Amino acid sequence: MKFLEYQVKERFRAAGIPVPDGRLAKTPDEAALAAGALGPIAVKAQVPVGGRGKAGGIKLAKTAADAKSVAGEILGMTIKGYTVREIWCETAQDITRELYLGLTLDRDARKPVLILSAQGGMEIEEVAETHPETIAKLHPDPWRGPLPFEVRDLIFRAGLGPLQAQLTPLVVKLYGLARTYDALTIEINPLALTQDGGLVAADGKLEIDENAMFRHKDLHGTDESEEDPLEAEARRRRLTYVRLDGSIGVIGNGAGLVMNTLDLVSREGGRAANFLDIGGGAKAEVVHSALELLAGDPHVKGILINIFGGITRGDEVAHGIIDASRDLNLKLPLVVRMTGTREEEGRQLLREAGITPEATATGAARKIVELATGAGR
Amino acid sequence: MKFLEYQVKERFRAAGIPVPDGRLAKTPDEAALAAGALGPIAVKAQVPVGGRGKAGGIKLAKTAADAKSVAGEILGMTIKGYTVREIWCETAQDITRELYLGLTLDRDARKPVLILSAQGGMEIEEVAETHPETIAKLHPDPWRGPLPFEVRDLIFRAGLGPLQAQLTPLVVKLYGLARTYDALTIEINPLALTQDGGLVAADGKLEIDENAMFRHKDLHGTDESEEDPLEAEARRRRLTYVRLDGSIGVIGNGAGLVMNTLDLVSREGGRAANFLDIGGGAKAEVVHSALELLAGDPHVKGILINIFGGITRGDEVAHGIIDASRDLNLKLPLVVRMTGTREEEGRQLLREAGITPEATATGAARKIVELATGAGR
Amino acid sequence: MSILLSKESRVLVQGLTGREGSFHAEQMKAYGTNLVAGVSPGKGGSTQLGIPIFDTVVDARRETGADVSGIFVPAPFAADAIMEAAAAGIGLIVCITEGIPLYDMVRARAFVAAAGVKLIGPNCPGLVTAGQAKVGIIPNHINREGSVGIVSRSGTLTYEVIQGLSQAGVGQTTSVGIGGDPILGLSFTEVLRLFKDDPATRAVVMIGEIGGSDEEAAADEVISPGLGKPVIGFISGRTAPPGKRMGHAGAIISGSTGTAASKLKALTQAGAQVCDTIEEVVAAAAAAVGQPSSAVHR
Amino acid sequence: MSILLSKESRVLVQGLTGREGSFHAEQMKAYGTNLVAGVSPGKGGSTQLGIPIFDTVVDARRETGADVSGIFVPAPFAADAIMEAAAAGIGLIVCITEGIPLYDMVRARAFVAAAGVKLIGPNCPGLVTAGQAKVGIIPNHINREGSVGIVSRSGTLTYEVIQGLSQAGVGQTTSVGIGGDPILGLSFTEVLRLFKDDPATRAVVMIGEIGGSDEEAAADEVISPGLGKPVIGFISGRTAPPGKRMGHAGAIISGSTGTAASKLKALTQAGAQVCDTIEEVVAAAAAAVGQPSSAVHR
Repeated sequence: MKFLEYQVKERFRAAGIPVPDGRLAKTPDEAALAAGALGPIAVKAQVPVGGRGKAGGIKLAKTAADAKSVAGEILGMTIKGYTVREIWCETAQDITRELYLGLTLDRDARKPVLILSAQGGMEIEEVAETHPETIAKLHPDPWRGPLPFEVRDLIFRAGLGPLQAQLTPLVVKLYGLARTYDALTIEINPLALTQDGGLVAADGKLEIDENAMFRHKDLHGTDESEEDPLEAEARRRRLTYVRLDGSIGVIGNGAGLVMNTLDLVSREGGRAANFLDIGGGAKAEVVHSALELLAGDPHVKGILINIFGGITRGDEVAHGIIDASRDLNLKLPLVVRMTGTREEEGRQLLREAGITPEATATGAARKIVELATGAGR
Repeated sequence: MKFLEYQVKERFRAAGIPVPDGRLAKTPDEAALAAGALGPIAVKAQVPVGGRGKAGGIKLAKTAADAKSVAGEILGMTIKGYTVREIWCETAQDITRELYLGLTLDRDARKPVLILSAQGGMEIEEVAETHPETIAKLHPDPWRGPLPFEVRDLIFRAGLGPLQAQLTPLVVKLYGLARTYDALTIEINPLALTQDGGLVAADGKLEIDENAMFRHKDLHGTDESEEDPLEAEARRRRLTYVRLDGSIGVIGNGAGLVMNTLDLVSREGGRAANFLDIGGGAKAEVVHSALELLAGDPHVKGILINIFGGITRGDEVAHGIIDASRDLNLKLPLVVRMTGTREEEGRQLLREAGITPEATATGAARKIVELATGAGR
Repeated sequence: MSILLSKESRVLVQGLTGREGSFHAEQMKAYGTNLVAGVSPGKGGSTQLGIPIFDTVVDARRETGADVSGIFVPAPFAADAIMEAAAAGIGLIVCITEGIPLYDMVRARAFVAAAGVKLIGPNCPGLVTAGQAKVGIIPNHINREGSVGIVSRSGTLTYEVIQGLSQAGVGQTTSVGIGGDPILGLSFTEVLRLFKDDPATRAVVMIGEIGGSDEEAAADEVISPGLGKPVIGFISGRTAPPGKRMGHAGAIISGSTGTAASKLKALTQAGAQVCDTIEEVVAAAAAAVGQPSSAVHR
Repeated sequence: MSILLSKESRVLVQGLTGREGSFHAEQMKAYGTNLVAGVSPGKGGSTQLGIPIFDTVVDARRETGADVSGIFVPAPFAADAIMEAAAAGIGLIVCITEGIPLYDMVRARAFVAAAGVKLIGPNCPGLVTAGQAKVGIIPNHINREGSVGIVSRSGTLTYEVIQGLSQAGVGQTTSVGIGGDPILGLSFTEVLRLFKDDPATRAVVMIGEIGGSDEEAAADEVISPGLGKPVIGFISGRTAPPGKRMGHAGAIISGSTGTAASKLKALTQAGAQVCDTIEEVVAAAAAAVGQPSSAVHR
């Protein structure tokens, strides 16, 4: 689960990480009021994606009149598919230097990693690529968290020694927030050094581990309305779904199997409309729910189901598919590749119901590409 | 720093540890009101010492009239030197079994230790002595704290398996409180199993590490008014002071040196009025402050100062003592044993000021016992 | 011969009295696994499937000498179960549970590493030593005794490979699903080292996928120096989108590693035979053990 | 010969630029200690007492090869300083700071133990190897080279014993104040083992006090099996009140150990020569090394 900038900053503020003063606005008039109260402000589109600045979603306003006009431009904009409905109006900062401070999971190290750089801002990824020596990292012990001496060492390694007294508690607080919210990623970028020598979180990101949501029930739905509606619906159905830009709906059990199915569709000249994993042990209701989800997506021109029947028997899975496609009155081309326990019985049932069964995943991928695009090979 | 029962229970409640409903009362009428609101209550004297029950400081009251009369008896009582000014009126519990749950520091293990017993209540120390097998212990790793599986194991070892689901979170919360408050000791005794199968903290103790008070500035003085006034004054002066029951005031630098001085006083037939450690590196102001404290204690009939001059020079220490006894217009017998750097110069100064200097600690102890009690040997 | 698990392994199941645990414990028993104990706090003293249930792993280990544990407890409690097994001295822990919070898992992983214990998973299908024993959820009937070792990050793709090989008449020594989570116990490197030292294993199939750089690490650390037997590699996710990028931080950490291209290149350069489809993997493995595949039929 | 510290030890001081740190570092240097570095975060690159100051212990160790650290930082930061030294690979850490919160100290103690490093203190006077080097605050002029080893929980009583011995013409090898806090680094047992193996030490004075059971443990673990040289024991606090009893919990944990009686009995039974006063300790040590004490004069 991701948060919008202003939601992240609320949490930063509560944790004692300095942020600029700001107000949320939903209309140009509210933005004007904010500028009246705060003075010169930055007006920032609240969308859960990067690249807002380049897309024109961040503008400065010196006066209330400026703020009203700028807010009028930004509200209603579409940025990477997200309509701007809220803007964050915050005191414009006099920034002398942009640092980067973030935490994510380093899967190779099997630990969280804190990242600090004196070269923050929009180009941090390029900096990491071209000048890796300017990026200092710390892998805190997951039980102890970052110890003060480790944080000091990180800061000195990043060449930020003179800011040590200010930065040390900030790093510790950021890690604390990450733990509190089970953050997969938490970032302050830029972490701005202002004219008066203070540090302030000029922008922030926070993404929460979905697996830990049982510890954060109060956070459910905080920003769901801002997400891709199909992804939000998939989440409600507890399906692992990622929207892609092709036309062939793909359903499978197991992430590796689904990814492999996407690869096979691609090999056969098609493009998948999604990644949809119904998890190990395919059950009839889950197949039903997944089919329903894809059937509602106008981009989907055909559906490929790839199931390995392990514990569950092939004939049961076949019944699930047949019932679902009948209940949904599915008109789209549907190809099923099913293997494992009682695969022959399953295939027979599918054939009888008028659904194309395929024995191999490669064959199934070829078939659905033919059917969905009319382009055989 | 210790807390009173009701202060401990407020903290238990905030941490999610169940406690009986209760109200603090300072007059019999308030106790009557509490009984009116709560029904049958236990009226409990709020003093920072054990053994209240035996001293008559805890009584049951079924009605408001009972409560008023019982409160009248308890308020104003003196228990181990503490006058009862507040009473805690709490819903009387229907207790079927008394357990014990506590945490302290195990200095031999160099770790905190959680202690759980199915045989709680007043006699827990005797139980520990006579039936050690009924006492289950867990030394949590100080970084990880008690892990759920370790707590379950503790509970099963204590023979309390059937209460495991209720007890596990309680143990974890108690440890959390201990960490939050830097507790030297935290106890729930008895941890009461009630008629309806619930667990409730029927009494509680909490003592905070003085060394960690810089993390708990908001707690300063919470219960200072309840303490021995001389100990409270010593604390304000940042002296390590413990009141004893003899007549010879003892001042020294270093805990071991002071303890040894007490031993020597005892060997010579005297009894010390206190333990007072002014710390390593005796400074004139500190000596002054310590002398002033003891001079104000009516039990003190003579004062023995035992100083090892390490870094500080003996003549400086002597000047400090001379100035202080003059400023305070000290009439009590005063014996000083001073050794270390420039000890001879120091002794000469003392002699000139009319203060008895002694070369050996044994000799000094003998001398002050003579002077203070008139009983030579 | 085999790796990690054999007929002699004394297996306990944590969460045996749960729905998943009891179903799969029964399957494990049916496969011939030497199942000696179950652990369910509060149910100690009872029996299920004819197996004694204990309150704690310590009790179970003391009473039955269990040395392997399969974990089927729900995600919020699974990291604790892993640590309980490690603290009790269980030598091999297999955690099937999926959906364990990452911070729980990094802590459990550090705990297990400090205890010097082997962990497989979590979010994995477990392992089977064909014809001997199984801990986990790999379907019983697809396995066949033979000489191919399998190590895989994907559950269902593992089943596909096992089934493909068995149908082609090519059996397996041990098939290990190491799991698909970001934070794992045994890595490809560690499992491949075990296969290297197992004389019964004559070829190894390694099924990787995008993300992390364990495949690259295995290529460098153990395949390139020489395994002494053929390695057939496969990487799924070649056309998957970059996926959930973890902000800038993820990119800073992973750089260009973790992509299918990076993994395929590393495996090829290290001398593994890299295949494009599961059908090709089966054929290559069959050829490697001198048993021309009759598969890719149907 | 000596234990723990010698002329060759390369000593750094954490908190050297502070008031206490700079004063005592100067004394240490004056005693002949090979003081190679100071650490004060933010002051790296400067010098004090002619010694280079570094921002971190890692830097100091890399640049100067320091292997012993004396810690003089204020209590709220001292546990962190201990861990910094341990993580940087310092072999002997001497923490003078008093008043460290107990929870900070149990964590630092566990950290140090895991790192396999020696810690003396906290709340201790440190140690002197007479005529060679000093880390801590034991007054320089009272030490004299010789053959008695001293280990003590009390600071000022240590000074008394050292001074008493020196005035009686009896010198010391190494005098170690292990500190008076409830949570300590090296115990009596560990220091006595070092003295056992030090040929230059011909007798050992051990100054204990009430509380804990480290004296009893030392009696059992190292004095009773035989140290190969005389041990002169002393316990202060015989008439001290039970003191701040930590509720029931403290009593449950300590039972009857920790009292002066328990310690005196354990030492006597183990074969130590137990004395009643410091004057007797001095006389006994002098006699043990064959140098009849001229002390207890004045």
